[in-house]
Amino acid sequence: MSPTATITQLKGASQQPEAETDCVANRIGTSGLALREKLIFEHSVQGRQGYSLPALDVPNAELSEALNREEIVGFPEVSEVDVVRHFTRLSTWNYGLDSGFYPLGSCTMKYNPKVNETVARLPGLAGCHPHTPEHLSQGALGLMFDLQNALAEISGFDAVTLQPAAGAHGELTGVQMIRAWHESRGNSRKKVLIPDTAHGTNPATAALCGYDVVPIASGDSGILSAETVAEYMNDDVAALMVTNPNTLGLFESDIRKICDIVHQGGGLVYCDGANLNALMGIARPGDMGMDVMHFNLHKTFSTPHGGGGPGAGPVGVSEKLIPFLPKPVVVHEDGRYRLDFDRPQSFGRMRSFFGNFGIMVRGWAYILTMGGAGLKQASEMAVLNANYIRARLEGVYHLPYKNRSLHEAVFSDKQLGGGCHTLDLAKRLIDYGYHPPTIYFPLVVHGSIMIEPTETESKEVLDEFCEAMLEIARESMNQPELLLNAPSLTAVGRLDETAAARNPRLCYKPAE
Amino acid sequence: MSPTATITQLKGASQQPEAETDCVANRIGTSGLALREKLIFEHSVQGRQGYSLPALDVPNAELSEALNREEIVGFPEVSEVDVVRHFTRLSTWNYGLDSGFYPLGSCTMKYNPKVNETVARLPGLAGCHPHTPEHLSQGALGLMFDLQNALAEISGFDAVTLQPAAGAHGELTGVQMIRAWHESRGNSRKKVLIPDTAHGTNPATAALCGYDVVPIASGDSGILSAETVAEYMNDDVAALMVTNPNTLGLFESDIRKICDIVHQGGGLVYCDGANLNALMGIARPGDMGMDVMHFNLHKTFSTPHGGGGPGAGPVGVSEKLIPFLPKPVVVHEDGRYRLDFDRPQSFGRMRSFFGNFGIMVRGWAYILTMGGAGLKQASEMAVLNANYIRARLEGVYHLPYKNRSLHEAVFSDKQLGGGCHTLDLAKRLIDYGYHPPTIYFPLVVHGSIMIEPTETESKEVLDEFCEAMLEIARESMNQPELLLNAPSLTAVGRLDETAAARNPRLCYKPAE
Amino acid sequence: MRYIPHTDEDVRQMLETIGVNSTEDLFTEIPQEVRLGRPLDLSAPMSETEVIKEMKRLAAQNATAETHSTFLGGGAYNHFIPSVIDQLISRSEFYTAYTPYQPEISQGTLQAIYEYQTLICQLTGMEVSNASMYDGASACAEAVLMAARATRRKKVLLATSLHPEYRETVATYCRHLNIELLDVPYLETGKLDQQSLASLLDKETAAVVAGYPNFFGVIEELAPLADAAHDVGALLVTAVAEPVALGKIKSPGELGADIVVGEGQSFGMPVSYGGPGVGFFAARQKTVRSMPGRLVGATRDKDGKTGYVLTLSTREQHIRREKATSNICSNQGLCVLIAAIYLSLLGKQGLKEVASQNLAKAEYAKQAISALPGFSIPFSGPTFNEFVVEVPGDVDALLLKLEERGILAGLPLKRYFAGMEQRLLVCVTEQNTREEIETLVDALKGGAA
Amino acid sequence: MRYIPHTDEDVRQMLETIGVNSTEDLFTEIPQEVRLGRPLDLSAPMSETEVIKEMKRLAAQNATAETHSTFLGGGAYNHFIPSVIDQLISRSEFYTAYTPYQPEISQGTLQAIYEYQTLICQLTGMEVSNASMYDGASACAEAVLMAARATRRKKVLLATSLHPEYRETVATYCRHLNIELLDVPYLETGKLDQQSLASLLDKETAAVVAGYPNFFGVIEELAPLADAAHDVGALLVTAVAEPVALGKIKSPGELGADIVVGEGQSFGMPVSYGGPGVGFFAARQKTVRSMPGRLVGATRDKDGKTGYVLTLSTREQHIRREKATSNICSNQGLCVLIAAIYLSLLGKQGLKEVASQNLAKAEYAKQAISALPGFSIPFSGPTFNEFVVEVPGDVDALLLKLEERGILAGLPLKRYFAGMEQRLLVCVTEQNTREEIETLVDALKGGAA
Ligand SMILES: Cc1ncc(COP(=O)(O)O)c(C=O)c1O
Ligand SMILES: Cc1ncc(COP(=O)(O)O)c(C=O)c1O
Repeated sequence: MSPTATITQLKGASQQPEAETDCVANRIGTSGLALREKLIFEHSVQGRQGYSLPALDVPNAELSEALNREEIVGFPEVSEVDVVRHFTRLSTWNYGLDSGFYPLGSCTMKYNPKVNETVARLPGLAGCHPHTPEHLSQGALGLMFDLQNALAEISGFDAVTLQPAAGAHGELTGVQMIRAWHESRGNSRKKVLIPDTAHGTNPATAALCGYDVVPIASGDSGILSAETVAEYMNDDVAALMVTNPNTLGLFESDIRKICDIVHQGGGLVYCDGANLNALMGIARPGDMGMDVMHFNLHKTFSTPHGGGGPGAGPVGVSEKLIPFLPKPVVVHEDGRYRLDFDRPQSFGRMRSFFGNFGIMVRGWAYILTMGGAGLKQASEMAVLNANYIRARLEGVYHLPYKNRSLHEAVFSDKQLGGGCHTLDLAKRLIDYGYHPPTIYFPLVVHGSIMIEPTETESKEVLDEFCEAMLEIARESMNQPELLLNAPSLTAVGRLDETAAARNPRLCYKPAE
Repeated sequence: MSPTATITQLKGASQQPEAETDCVANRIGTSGLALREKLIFEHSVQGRQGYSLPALDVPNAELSEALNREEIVGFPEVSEVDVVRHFTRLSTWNYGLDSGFYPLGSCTMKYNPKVNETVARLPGLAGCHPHTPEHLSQGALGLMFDLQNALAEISGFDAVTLQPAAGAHGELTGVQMIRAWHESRGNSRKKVLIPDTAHGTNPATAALCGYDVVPIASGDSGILSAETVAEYMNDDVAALMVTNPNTLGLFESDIRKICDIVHQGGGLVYCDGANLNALMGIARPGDMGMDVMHFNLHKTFSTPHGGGGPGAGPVGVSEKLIPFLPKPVVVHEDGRYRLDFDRPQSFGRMRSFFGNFGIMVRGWAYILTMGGAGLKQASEMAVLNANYIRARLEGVYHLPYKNRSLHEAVFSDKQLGGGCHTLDLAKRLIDYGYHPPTIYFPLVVHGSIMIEPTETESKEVLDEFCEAMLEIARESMNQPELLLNAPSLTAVGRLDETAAARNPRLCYKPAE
Repeated sequence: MRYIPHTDEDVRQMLETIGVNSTEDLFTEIPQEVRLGRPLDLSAPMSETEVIKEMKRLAAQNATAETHSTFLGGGAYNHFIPSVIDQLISRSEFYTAYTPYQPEISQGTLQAIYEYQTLICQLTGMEVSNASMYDGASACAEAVLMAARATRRKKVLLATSLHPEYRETVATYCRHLNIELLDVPYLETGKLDQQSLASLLDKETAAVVAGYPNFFGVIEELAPLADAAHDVGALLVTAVAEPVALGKIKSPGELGADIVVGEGQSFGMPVSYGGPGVGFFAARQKTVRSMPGRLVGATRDKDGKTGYVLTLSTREQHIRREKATSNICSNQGLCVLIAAIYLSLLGKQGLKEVASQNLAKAEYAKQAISALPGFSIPFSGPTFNEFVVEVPGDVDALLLKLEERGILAGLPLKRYFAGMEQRLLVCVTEQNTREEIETLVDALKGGAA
Repeated sequence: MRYIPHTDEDVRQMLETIGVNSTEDLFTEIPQEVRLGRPLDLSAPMSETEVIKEMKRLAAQNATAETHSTFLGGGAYNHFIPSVIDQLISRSEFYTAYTPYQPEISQGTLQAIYEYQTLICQLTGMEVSNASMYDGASACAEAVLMAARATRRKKVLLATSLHPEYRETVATYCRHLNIELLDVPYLETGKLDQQSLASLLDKETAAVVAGYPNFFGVIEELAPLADAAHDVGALLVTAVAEPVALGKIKSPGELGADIVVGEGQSFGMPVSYGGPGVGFFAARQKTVRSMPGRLVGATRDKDGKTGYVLTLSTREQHIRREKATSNICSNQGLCVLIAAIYLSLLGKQGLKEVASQNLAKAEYAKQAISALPGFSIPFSGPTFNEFVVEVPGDVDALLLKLEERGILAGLPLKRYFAGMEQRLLVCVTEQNTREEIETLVDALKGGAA
């Protein structure tokens, strides 16, 4: 018998490779055919073409030799079919929301409606140039105006700018306005208070506005107490940045009192609105006393994440901050929409043009589809889903904070067995066919496992996911190597991130 | 040590499962994560919705109870996200042309250009109703008229109908015309000659027109000899159906003489144009003396196969058959396009309306893109590619016919080792990341392996494929079980087709 | 050329491997006398920009539901198409794949067809559905051939009220197969005349074929037709050109039909100047082996996992050649997928609701038009989303007047029926708003005045 | 609600598992006094049909390159977009994925970013590129901050000819960071005044920032700027608002730039009323650790297979918080993919050819317009696909006249520059045919008469 025959027999026998014993009930992940694909540069063959252009219909023109470029060294030369197969294959190594459950906490991975994609591609919307005269872009301006108003209504703020390109960009816009407000009052406070549960963008943003960051411990309950804030508040504090519900999925229930304290101390309150999906139609940050907040259209308002963007991070403000909004602002006068550039107190602008308009179109389509009632139902069902997961996993997974969760539930890896950690659990979930939750954030939970299901997932999906989580917890006790060696089904195994950082290879070179 | 630990160790050691030892150079297939998916019916939950409709804006109306349906028993109730994930996951179990090399012989799996998909979706083309008055559908009619003429020019025929929906439908159209022609001459011949290399649709079509099929053996060279045809020709023979180049990829070089013989005998010659991709700009079936031919826009003219259709099977005819074309025909008069229904000798119609217009749009976009020169280049490179594969595999794979190949090369499994057959080779190619060639057709080659690369594949792709073929031939000698057990990387293994036919389960029933 | 990857160097190397000097040498088997000694007389290659421009130029010459209020039906229907569909069918694993001959890497297509077959069975009330025919008309023709095969009889009764293009197609398919076609007239209700039917039916009759709804939009009473046919051992074939109706009217299966065919374009496909749509074809279990077309069945792999394959292919041309049940090979694959997605999205509730809306809107229009002076509704039978209108004065002149108001008011029936010079077939779907309907009614009134 | 799957029964069961009586009970932590005691004042939910109709209504109110001949540039450019792009970016594995935090199931996104980074390096002549910034303007602002970090200096010289919105954005970002911004004027050539620059440069200077081409379309001479900056230890930052130019003009890297930023919208993205595009950001290897934004690097798995990961994240906010190099988190992911596909399709030859066409067409228009009586070209420096025109008479009246002929003739500069009341920025790309250009010229002539 040849050695291969032996292997084959072994395979046929009870000692099947793990990839083939997927008899776990409801396990979605299994092993299948994947196709390898090299780098696009490795497909390049001199003289191949993937484009076509009409023949030049005017005389050719040349630049002086000093300006003229001879060649773009290294650029690929490939056919159209090469490009299509290349990126098609690459896509198959990804996992998207349309592939399955994607419970990334803090990211609100809700379903991205297809009609939004359709309307964003309408030539009249995608093809309108930002320098088109206002009277010939009333559709675009009108959409922006209506979206501004709808977001203001949802959040309880008095005005909204759509300029920022993402959440962090919105934060910077908001804190710029806070600073401009203080300065307009001759006030040069130096500090921003930020709870330890905050996302990293909060302190980074404060620093970009020249503020010193003062971290505040959130304490045992996971939420800020009014007393703590009062302790930290003084007349060098420009603002408190708070996420509500916070990154533990908990509502900051002292928020009214906290806002009062900050306001009485002469500061303003910034709301990180990343978690607005818990609150629509239920409670409004503007009504809680917050002064400024960013939205993430790519979270709460269903626009796709696109593998990291583009998003849109509109910012809502209370009355007193309106003069400081970035330029321009869309206004409606005499039945016409217009861009208002004449805003002397504006703090400036955060980017070119008016924001990620294509994303606004999608967000507006979502709001039209849902209506007020639908948005409220979305928040209710998002919270129901998170609490359902919490109820099903509590006990088996350690739950560090006991307050009622809103849109997400945060566990720790404390009760995993076999020396397994959150990372191992995350990778093992991949083998089960799931995108892992957010891990190791928020920092206040050691080995944090942050699960945000969103409202677009059904009970069946949640049940299957919970079974998988429970099964993996059992595996960690009995067969920890299944977690430690995970993922085992993906075309590449666990990647060495340390090596990547030690010797960064950031750009392909043929010699490589 | 637990039993699982042993397995894990085994896996880590030299006896890795086959799926993980993919060190073969240039092997594209590998093992990756696949996601399971149940039937859509199994997702159904009473009350779920995947649709939206505007509210009814007129009074409701009801049918009498005798007509009124209560319920569509068994129909699913699912959300939009269920549907999107369901079909997205299903798609990932498929292999398309955009996934990789797809050398299905006789199918001309050339790249399906993306611009064709774009233009076919233009609202003015996709949204035009077939009963739109002619003066309001000049664009559609003009496109059809121009496409008719272009196909006539490419094939050397005098007129073209676009009505048939696919190749076989075109065959039926063509043979109907042949029969109508004979009948118009008071002639009721009963037989159609068909070489044994022909596709099954040829005899099936002849039978559908009430003809008896007389098979002709193609002989040692793989092509028809004029002598053989002369032997069979008599005045009961209505037509000869011939594929040129034939399904062995060989040009019927006696064709002129053969046509003469048939014509002299009072018959007509039908050309199965499935293999036109070998001839564009080089030689025209009309010029060879053939009387009628179908095109496959979904082969030669790059329209997608769609997992089995829709295609389009226009038919070209020589002068004498024009009166018998199916109704209506698009004509151009006084600067206007018009549908001509007034064709007293027409044999009838093959379907509703005018054909698969959406496919015609794609075919026309392709012809515009390629131009005459491009089409010729396509044929030349298609033939070059086939001959290159032939040259690289000849010797290792048995080549039953030695004539110069045109667009495809046909091998047999005679030289495979280890008791492996064509089916095993085909399945093993899947593990290597390729769609298999056409197998067991044409019937004249025992264990036929029919490879048609088309012109859109690069030398690199062909080289990698040939390496894989050669490697598999070696495997058949040394490790035949790799072929016999293939495919090993797909989510389902080799499926039991016999069981499927013995006990047909064609419709899901919940009890199932 | 962006679709052809060959560089000069590639060609040189490949020719060398082959052992010839030029591509010309590859064509030596083609005798010079049949060569085309000149370039093809076609336009020069166009860039992508130019192709798109040209296609937009053509597109702009066509009227559509975006440029006009349209009330055209008669075999092709304007229904809402959810955005989901185009996104899913644009997945290249679906649309760039061939027929699923290699099941292990075609499970996506195969499972989708299996689901489609099931949906069609549920919708029509039948037991088996094939994987599609070209369109409703050719499916109808194949149904007649199947009925003749299954009964070994050669006489078929076709309702005159069946879609005229279906009738023509049936005639074409039957012409050389010794099948005798006889017409069954319709009554003033627009329904098939059961008495005439009774007098035509006999032991030679293979099938009775009726539209459901028929070409006039009238909903036939199928049960008595089925009974009459079955009494003489004939089959009832029903052809459904507008299958959205099946969300609201009883399934043909429930009423006794033996073969149900139809056009599936309404299920998520654009009207596309008449194609591609999809012919559906469903029948009883006992006749499965005489069905035409492909069938997908469930089976298992060696480890017992469920999978799907093309099956019962001994009925088909590639195995049985001249003895096959049909010559069909490629069918309407991607349109099958569209129908499966559409029906999954709409589901049990949705198809019912969309059908109800069609019924209600058509009824609203019908009543309003029937109340117009000079206009009448010639057929009294119940209709679904289409109905025939008798208009005063010259039909063509009237239609032109309505076109000027941006309305395509309907299909003039004179092309199909002698004696229907004054008749229009008007179709109203869920896509027509009340406002559009009212504008139509108003315009008809004004146009006829 | 088709996006929310919960049935009443689901809700009931889930509440039971949770152990509460109603969804209301889940919100107990939200004090009543901050509750919204009323429904949101938004419109009622719309069906898909209605949403599409409403969006088409809005779309119809906007002018586009389909409704008008357009010569608008100034930071957003009409270029041809190959159909391939939309098909590929519509693959849901790409567009519905999040940032690739879990590399093993994000290799598609990661490899595509790695390829994008490489393409940007090749195009700009730099050594490292990040995975994108929001847009050209914010990338420019981040470049200034990085230059200040890298040099530990606080003075930055901004060309007055830099895109005014980039200048404003830079000013906004720098305002509270003690960075002093000084303007460098331009000459009659439209190029930066090297003498003024020399007088402003000193050992406190962190960077010189220039457009390339600049806002007037003029191609700056970068080499002397780089030399001057380097002489005092400052960095040269170049901002490329129209990167198609880099197919034809020397790369900033070759000419000595230290940081190259720009707007990538030209690479396959529609103008989309100004966004989303993509800010690209490239620099020298030695400064990689002070770069803002995400970076993708190659690494290996435990079996030695190559894979890609997000790397050097200790620069970023999620690790370093207030000490991060930037606060950016989400960037312009999908637009990165678009740029990678566009540049792969065009490739070495294509980008050069499209750039040459832009140059030739703009040159053709420029010469024709400069020959018109009353019109002149105020800047004498070489331009790429944009140029400034001095028009006679009232600019607004002229533009309105051209609009009537279906032409958007250019961007009036008076909004940005005092003293430019008579000036237009005219942009001509490969999308403008000779015929369109000639109509423009003719209309300008007629409009000014
Ligand atoms: C709580 C929180 N704040 C801010 C952000 C930053 O948002 P963006 O990525 O849109 O910049 C995130 C994103 O994950 C977040 O979760
Ligand atoms: C030689 C030949 N003839 C006819 C056909 C039938 O064409 P279609 O599938 O378009 O009906 C085929 C299809 O494979 C073929 O290869």
